[in-house]
Amino acid sequence: MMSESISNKQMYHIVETICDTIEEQQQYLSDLDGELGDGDHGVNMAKCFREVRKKVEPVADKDCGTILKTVGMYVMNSVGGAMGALYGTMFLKLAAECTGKTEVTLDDLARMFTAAENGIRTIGKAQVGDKTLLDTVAPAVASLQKSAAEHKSLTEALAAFEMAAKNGMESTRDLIAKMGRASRLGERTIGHLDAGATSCYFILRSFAHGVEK
Amino acid sequence: MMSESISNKQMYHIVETICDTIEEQQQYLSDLDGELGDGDHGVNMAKCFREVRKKVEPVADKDCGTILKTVGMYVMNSVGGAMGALYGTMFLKLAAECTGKTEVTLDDLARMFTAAENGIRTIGKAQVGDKTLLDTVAPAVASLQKSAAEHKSLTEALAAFEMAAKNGMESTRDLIAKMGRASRLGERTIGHLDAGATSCYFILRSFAHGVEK
Amino acid sequence: MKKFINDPFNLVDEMLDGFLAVHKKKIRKLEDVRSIARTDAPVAGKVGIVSGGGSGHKPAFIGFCGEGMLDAVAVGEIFTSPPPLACYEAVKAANGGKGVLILLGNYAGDVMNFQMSADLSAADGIEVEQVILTDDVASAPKGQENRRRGVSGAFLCWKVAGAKAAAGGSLAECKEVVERVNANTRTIGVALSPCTVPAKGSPTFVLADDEMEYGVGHHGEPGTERIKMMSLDDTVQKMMNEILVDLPFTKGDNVAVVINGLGSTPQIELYAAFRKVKSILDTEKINIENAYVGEFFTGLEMAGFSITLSKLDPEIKSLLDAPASTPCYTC
Amino acid sequence: MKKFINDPFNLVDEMLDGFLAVHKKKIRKLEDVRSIARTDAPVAGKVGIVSGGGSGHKPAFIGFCGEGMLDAVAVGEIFTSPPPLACYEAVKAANGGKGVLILLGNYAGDVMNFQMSADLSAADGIEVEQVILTDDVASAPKGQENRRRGVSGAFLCWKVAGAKAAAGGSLAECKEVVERVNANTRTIGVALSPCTVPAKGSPTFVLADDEMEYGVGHHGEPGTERIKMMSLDDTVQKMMNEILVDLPFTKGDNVAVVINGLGSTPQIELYAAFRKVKSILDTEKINIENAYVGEFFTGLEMAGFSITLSKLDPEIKSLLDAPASTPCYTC
Ligand SMILES: Nc1ncnc2c1ncn2[C@@H]1O[C@H](COP(=O)(O)OP(=O)(O)O)[C@@H](O)[C@H]1O
Ligand SMILES: Nc1ncnc2c1ncn2[C@@H]1O[C@H](COP(=O)(O)OP(=O)(O)O)[C@@H](O)[C@H]1O
Ligand SMILES: [Mg+2]
Ligand SMILES: [Mg+2]
Ligand SMILES: [Mg+2]
Ligand SMILES: [Mg+2]
Repeated sequence: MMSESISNKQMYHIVETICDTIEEQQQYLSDLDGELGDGDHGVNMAKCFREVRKKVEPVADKDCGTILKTVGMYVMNSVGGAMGALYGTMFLKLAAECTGKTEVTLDDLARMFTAAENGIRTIGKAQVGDKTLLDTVAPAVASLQKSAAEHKSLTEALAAFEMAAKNGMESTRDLIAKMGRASRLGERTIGHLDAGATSCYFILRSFAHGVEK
Repeated sequence: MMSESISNKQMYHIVETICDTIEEQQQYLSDLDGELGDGDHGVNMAKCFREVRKKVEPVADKDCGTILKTVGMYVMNSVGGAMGALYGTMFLKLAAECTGKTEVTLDDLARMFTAAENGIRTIGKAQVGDKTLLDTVAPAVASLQKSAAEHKSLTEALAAFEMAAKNGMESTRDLIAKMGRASRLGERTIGHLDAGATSCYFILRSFAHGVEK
Repeated sequence: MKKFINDPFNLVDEMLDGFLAVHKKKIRKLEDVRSIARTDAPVAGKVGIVSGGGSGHKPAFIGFCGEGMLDAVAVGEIFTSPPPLACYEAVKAANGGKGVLILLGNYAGDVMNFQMSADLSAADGIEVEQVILTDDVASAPKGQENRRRGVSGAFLCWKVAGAKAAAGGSLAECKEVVERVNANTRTIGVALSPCTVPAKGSPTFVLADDEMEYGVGHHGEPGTERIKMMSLDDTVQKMMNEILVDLPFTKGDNVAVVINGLGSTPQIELYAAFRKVKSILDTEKINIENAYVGEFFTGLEMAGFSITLSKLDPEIKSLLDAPASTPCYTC
Repeated sequence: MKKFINDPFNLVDEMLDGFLAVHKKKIRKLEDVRSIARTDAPVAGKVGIVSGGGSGHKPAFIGFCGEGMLDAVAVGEIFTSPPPLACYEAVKAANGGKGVLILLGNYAGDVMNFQMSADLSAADGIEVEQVILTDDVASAPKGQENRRRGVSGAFLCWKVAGAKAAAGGSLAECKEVVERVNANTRTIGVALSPCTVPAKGSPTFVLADDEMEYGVGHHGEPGTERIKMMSLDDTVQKMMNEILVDLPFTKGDNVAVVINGLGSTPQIELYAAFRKVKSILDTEKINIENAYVGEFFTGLEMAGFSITLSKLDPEIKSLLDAPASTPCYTC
């Protein structure tokens, strides 16, 4: 049975799971981006998280804040592109809300992801429904907030979080892109998943899967 | 039966025959040049003689010298490349030896082509055996000189001229190119006809064929 | 993919090493980040002009860093905007105490990363302004100009901004004149073949032998139409029809023209295109004051070109003609 | 063949129309022939420097006509040398009374046509000298240097000749210094894909996806070897090995380096190539004094590049650094 908090060891596993998942899904992400964008999303993400793996190893034993800040600093300062800014912001905001903590509770997690969502909204200026990674983030964070308010178990909360993220990702299929490269294609974007929403689902899912390890 | 001289009218037919033949053989000449050179010989020649046809029409009734000089001036001054210099020289030298003449005898023709050959040698600096158009010109001119010395009929002389040119052209198949682009290929040039020697054969043959018209 | 490369992920760094070695008299690298600045930056008492963006557009952006144009440039991965830190350090390097103007193309990544760098710089007490360039008529309809991509018209904006700053213009004045250029500049591009991002390895799009991508972007973004091959003159005519009505440009206007090769189109074709542009403008009684033909803003080895028209006023004209000395443009 | 053209036979004229319109402050067309000259030619009391050749190599040759480089240029059809009359008029236009130096590549057509123009000019009483440029190591073995093709090393020769003439050098002095540059310059090229002469419509050669043409000429002439694709660094190493031993270049030498794009190779790859050239020369303790990276002498849209190394002495170095102002090169 899962404990009611995420240890720093588990947080490190979460990051490893993100890296593994992105590596596995590289081609799929590029193919999705190829349909609506410039087809580099998988390559960009894989290159980024290959480096993240190296950067985070030396701080594997540190607190959750340090682990996530290490990810965020690298993504923010070295990757570039919309992804560098958005995911960099996401990880830095997550980190800032758990500075010094070796255990993160569901309440902590809800606060962390609320901050992350706000950061993404501020920098990306997207709305829910614009067919971006925000369509994955927003319902997942709402689910986390609800679980926390209802004092659900961490296991239940993470399962709901993963499911909400997945539904959010799936919702992008029927949307018209309003942001980024894909927005130039207008109606032609209907029927395709958004690449960023999909990579974001893989990242959020890794929080659920990484804890299980 | 052919008369013992070439009239200016026949000289005009000769030029027309050259233009027709080059047009017909364009692809063949480019293919030959493609094997050893840059593959543009047919295009270059066809473009040149399409223009020659237009330039020479207004002087169709003039003397042989004027007709050939019109060809030579255009080829020399407008075409460029090795061909412009070599064929320009050839026609200008032919012209210079029949200035003002409305009839050209075998003796005249031998003198004209001797001058043309010398001009080509001076400007091109090639030797017989270097796998150039000189390998067509030199034996053809030698045959003409011999026919003139032996007081052969114009018909016989032109038939021998054509045959010598043809053999000259064929001789290039077994030679190693020493001049122009093809010379960089060394031994690899054996087994291929030289493009310039071939176009030159078509030009010289047109003197025989054009007279028959 | 046939390219002269080693590890594709090292290409930008290797390029930059070579670039810095060749142009060391004019530019230097900033420490710790992938950004460059003119050797004498910051120039005290002058507004700093900063730009940057993804790599693969050479000579843009770094080729135009130097006297009379850009003070500092942030360098991204191929077709990927540079991270905030690189942009922030570029702003700091350009800051001569009179403020810094950032010029950027209208791409999500550039907008986000430069915004973050502007926030960081402002927190440092540096006065920062941004102008987002939007000259590509193919990327959004008229009336939605602020959604358009920034493409080769950027060359004119960099030149004018750099000259205005060199002439002692204030930050507000520099910003105003660039906004004026951007508002009066229109570009459209066309491609015959795609480019391949080395790290990706496959072309950005695929065209049949008789097709052109009309309205293509500098990264190989899909255009507005996929049309049959046409003669150069017909192609230019179609492009000009679209540009001329968009601003619109009208009789008596004075303009600058940029014919920009997108990568592998021979100069011979670019100059032939200019000839047709000129004949159209002559007919319309629009007067070409400045003309630029060559590569200014490429998309790797894409075959294609763009036409930029920019309506001039006397100030802009004189700023275009002011001296500049950069690795890839000197006048 | 996908190209932005109208009738291929008009392409050179259309290009020239555009070129003259863009660069009218620096160059003008000569009457009746397809040749150009700097606007103020002939410059009285200065040796005239003339070059020319086939089109399709832009910016060569016309891009380098102007102050401090070429006084006049004869323009041929694509990859075809200009006729004698065009060369002759170029010589006349360049003749400021102190003689004219013709620089030409070692191609049969150029040699014949310029020789005829030299004969015509001499008959007019103009003092004319010629230097035939032969820097391509791939085109004939060592010991037969005078059979080699002239390729991108020409850029250095034009620059030095123009500067020497501008500095008041006599015809003999200009000739001598160019001969010195030519004797000390070595180039080799490599291609990944061919070019297509518009009037012909098919590529000059065909390569498999994993092949390079090593030692290729500027017109797509076959190289010395068809080799498998290699990394950029290995390619440069192979090229440098061949160039370095040919002169030879040795420890302590001062050199100029030209990395010349053959048409569609992105600048990013050219600068990355320079990086490797520099690291090899650093190891050999050969000192790079001057470096030029870009397109100087292309072969239409061929993908490829050439490396030129030229051993410098103080005079040549200072002539390279002397000012020049031409449509495509200013320093
Ligand atoms: N303003 C934005 N807010 C949130 N996400 C965005 C925004 N703009 C773009 N995105 C996301 O970026 C993804 C594309 O990322 P990527 O392919 O790595 O970058 P690029 O478009 O520069 O090639 C899109 O699928 C979308 O989810
Ligand atoms: N020095 C020379 N003397 C005589 N003929 C020559 C010489 N150099 C080249 N040629 C001829 O030129 C021909 C090639 O002509 P062409 O293809 O039109 O020109 P280019 O080689 O410039 O493409 C060769 O086949 C050869 O016969
Ligand atoms: Mg993308
Ligand atoms: Mg040929
Ligand atoms: Mg991208
Ligand atoms: Mg040729």
